[in-house]
Amino acid sequence: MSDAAIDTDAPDEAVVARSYLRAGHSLRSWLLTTDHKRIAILYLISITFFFMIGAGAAALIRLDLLTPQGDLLTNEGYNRAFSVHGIVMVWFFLIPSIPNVFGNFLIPLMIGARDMAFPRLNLLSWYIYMGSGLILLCVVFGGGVDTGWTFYTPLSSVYANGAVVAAIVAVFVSGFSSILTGLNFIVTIHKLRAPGMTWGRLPLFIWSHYATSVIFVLATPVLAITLLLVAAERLLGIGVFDPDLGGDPLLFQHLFWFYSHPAVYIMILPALGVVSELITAAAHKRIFGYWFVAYASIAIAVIGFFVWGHHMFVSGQSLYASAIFSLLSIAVAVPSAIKVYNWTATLYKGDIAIDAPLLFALSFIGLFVAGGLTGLMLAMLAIDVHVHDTYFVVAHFHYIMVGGSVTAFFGALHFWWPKITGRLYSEPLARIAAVIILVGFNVTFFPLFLMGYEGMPRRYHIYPPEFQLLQVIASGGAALLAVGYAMPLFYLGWSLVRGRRAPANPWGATGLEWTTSSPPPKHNFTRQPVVERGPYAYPLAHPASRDDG
Amino acid sequence: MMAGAPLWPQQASQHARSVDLLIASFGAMVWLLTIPVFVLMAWFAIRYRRGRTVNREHSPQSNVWIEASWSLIPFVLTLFFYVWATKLFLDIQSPPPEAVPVNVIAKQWMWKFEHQSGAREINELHVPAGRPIRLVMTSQDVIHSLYVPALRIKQDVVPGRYTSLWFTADRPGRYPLRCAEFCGTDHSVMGGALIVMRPSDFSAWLAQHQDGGADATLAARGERLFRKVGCSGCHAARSAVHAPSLDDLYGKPVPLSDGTTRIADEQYLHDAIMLPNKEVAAGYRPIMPSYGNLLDASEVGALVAYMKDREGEDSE
Amino acid sequence: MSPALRLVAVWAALMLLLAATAGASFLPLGPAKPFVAYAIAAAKAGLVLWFFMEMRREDGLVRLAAAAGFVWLLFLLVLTASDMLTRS
Amino acid sequence: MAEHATEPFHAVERQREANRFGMLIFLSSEFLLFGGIFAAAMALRLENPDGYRAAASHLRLGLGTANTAILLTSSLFAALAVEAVRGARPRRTALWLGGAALLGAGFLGIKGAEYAMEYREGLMPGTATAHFSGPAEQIFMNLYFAGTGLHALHVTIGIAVLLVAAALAHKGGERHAMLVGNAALYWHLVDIVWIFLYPTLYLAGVG
Repeated sequence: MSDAAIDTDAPDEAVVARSYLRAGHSLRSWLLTTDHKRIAILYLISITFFFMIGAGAAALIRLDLLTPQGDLLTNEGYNRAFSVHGIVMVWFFLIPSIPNVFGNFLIPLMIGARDMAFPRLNLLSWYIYMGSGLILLCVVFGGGVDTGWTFYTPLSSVYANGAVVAAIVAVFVSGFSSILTGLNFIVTIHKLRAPGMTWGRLPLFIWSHYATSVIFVLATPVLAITLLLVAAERLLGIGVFDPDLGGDPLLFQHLFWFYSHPAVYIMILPALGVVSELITAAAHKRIFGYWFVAYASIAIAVIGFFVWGHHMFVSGQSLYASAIFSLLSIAVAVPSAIKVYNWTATLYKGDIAIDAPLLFALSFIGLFVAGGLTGLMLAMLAIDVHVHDTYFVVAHFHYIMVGGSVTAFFGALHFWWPKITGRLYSEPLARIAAVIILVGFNVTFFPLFLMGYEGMPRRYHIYPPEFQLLQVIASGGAALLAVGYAMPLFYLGWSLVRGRRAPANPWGATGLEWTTSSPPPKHNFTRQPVVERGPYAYPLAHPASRDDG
Repeated sequence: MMAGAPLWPQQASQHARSVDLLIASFGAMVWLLTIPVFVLMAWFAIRYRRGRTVNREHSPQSNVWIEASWSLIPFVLTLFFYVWATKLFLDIQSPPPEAVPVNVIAKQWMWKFEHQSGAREINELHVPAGRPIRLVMTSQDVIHSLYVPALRIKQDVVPGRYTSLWFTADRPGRYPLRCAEFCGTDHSVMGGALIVMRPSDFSAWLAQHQDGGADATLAARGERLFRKVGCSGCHAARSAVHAPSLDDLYGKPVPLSDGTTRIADEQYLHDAIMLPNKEVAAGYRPIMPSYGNLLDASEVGALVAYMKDREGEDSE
Repeated sequence: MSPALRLVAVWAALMLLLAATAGASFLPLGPAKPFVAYAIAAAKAGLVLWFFMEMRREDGLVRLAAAAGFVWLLFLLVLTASDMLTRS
Repeated sequence: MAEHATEPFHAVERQREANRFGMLIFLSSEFLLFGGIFAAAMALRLENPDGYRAAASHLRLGLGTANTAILLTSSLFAALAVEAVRGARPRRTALWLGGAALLGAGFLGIKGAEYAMEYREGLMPGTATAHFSGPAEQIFMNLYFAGTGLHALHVTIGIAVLLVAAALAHKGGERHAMLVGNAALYWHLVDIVWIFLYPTLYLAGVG
């Protein structure tokens, strides 16, 4: 927030004294807390830890790919590196990153509640996540697995080596952490809204987390049973997916992708909610087309369950099913287009502060549009036949997950940092970091599109020499991206110790979370807030027409 | 179009050129829809930045018509490309009847190609230019995927069943052939080359690469196996066992015991050998033993080729 | 009728449906047999939901929460079957 | 005696609604856990109808039907327990809950007997004596044991929850009413899953 935005009434010591951070210093008060804000911080620390492990595996891969014959790792080592990278990043970083950190922290605050509907269940969800994380650490340091994060059978159930069953148990257990979190969010949003907080007055962050929770609850169980059957097949030789025993490997793919495609919407929907908040707060203007954007989240969540077959166009699936899935996959792109166009229209005639959160939001939109449209290309049957399982697909989903979800995560981290920690961070450094991340990301992943269309298959340790130049560029970009991601660790960490105290509303944003102190007290609000106006009721250019939400 | 440009893959078939045209025109349409977003975002961010005095009157809150239009128009435009892409997809999934079949067996970390003429190759496939080739593929262990970037085609090779892929390469040359589905340790080295030759060179190559063994063609090898593993014991005309006749069977409808009928394609013949009780012919009891662990994929391919070759003559 | 009596009546209906579905499986219905069996099963599940789980007295939201599991399973089964049935 | 609602809720009524709503969402996800098995059974049935029917005919329809009747009856007992707790009659609540748990135990007993018989007939996959007449039968038995095994696990958990609720019946109060309500909901779901497992596994083998 630029210096002009800091208002005068710097918080007095009383606010700091009764903040939730001061409510108990013992380890026990943190590890047995039922305060949704503290659980959010526990999640923030644990997903940062797992991000390090996933990023470490990614660094190994990028270094190894500097040379066509891959000198750093053996074939087996490379396969285990990308499997660990995939499993850790998908289930232990991306899926919990925005919902379990910012969803947990902000949902009660934004709807004017004191806590989640089931506080103890919320803590249990974190312990289940840490338990499964522990099992996964044993797998990672025990040598990992070489199945990829997709666990395709019969490779995973018969031929793979490494602790496959332990990895499956880790992912299986982490699924229940997602289910409990989703359940908690849905009940909280329905039952604990402040008086006057109608559905039309909910911030779009809440709509997107509501849609994410629906996917959490309805998709994760199918993954659980599928992985259970793979583990049974590997342990007892009872083959449901093993063709030697008459099983059908395509059945595994159907059940796996029935979860895994909605899972990518679990990863992007919270980011879409965050960006809606960042754009409206930066532009000091109501979102353009509130109901279209709100229902777009729900539409993405529901239609997201009908499109999984586009992962199986070349798998031997029937042509007619492929044609149906291709059409449905085009339909699911429409709500995302609505959001992008509405964000752009929101900026029109706004009062825009170009701070770090907005830089993250704008780079999110750019990268998300590139990722989304290449996804649309992949939904085209004839194009997918050529580029399926190549670097083109790898680039597509990294544009959505890293370019989209992780950029939005950093945008949210910067935007709500004053509220979470009560400290202000260094704005210039944050803007530099945002630009470095944008540039580093594109240098890393754009070459992958080119290699993909040229026919470079994914998960190749040894690759044809003509791709070396683009691989080296990508690895260079990855180094720059690592610098970009490391910077916030320093200046945000620094702000914890030396940062100036943050006022209640440094951005001048609307939203109940900005009406309470920074950091908020243990029970969020000194008195129960009552809501009379819409979510983004910024003063219009001329105050005459103050329309309600 | 842009063939051989450093960042563009070679085009070795008409299908490759159509796919390139499809992605190029779709990419152009996509850019037309997104450039205004980037331009407007940057322009608005600069023009309406905080502290700048500019007319911010009457900023619209919502406009159903605009919002409906910018969601439906891109959808309808994309539908046009959907139809085009689906047509192309259906083209490459329906091989012409005169396509020359080649048996392909994928196993952990190599490709085996077996021509009808009996020639057998490892990791390399020689084909005549300009003639449709149909690959009948199966895997002996995990899922692999035969991928020829120059032809823009790919098809997973699934253990336990046949999947097929057809193409007409029209430019002689040596094109990379790769495995695209992660299949274990040496997935990245499991590749080779598709060598497209002028028909004259191809027939010369074929002559030199006769199997040289007792059975000149794949069908002949199938016939030898037919007797060796005991199929003729039941299925020969004079045998006492009540078993369905295999004369003139390929491509004909076969009435099954559960009342449905099934065209006797390669998949049916493969299943009849490996999983005999799955689709029992009408009027017969499921007494045939399974050859699941007796025959490997290559031998089953040879037997299938033999049954396709039996135009009714019943060799003793 | 008293709530307890209504529950017992619903239980009796469930027993009848069980007998019906068991009996129907012996009839020569051929390909329609699974559809009949699952239709009766759905009816039994519906009775348990409506009366035993008291969806009767709940508002639309709670009914949606209860029905979501079944509806989403239908999505999975229908689209997976669309592949299985039309696979060449 | 309206107890004070815990932490985030102000009114006890609101908390009971939220509790029940949360439980129903959880039960929807539990039902989808079995969804994978129903999908696998459907895939096998579409792929190989005759093999599926032949394999299913090995199961004992009599015991399966009896078990369905037992679970439906125990579901009735759980519903009657909810009525009893609403009428604030702790002794009767404990009685109905105990009855439901007992019938659940009966269900597990019959299930155990079936498993023993199938083990002796060599139909239990993964065991030394297992021998199958074909892949369809092996996969069917895999799904049978996976489905009924997972269901038996849920029945065991259900019995435990019912017994806990019965034991606490004498205390009464709002929290206990919520516990009985959720225990009954869970028990009804376990019953609904079996209602769909029954035609999938047992009825498919008839005729």
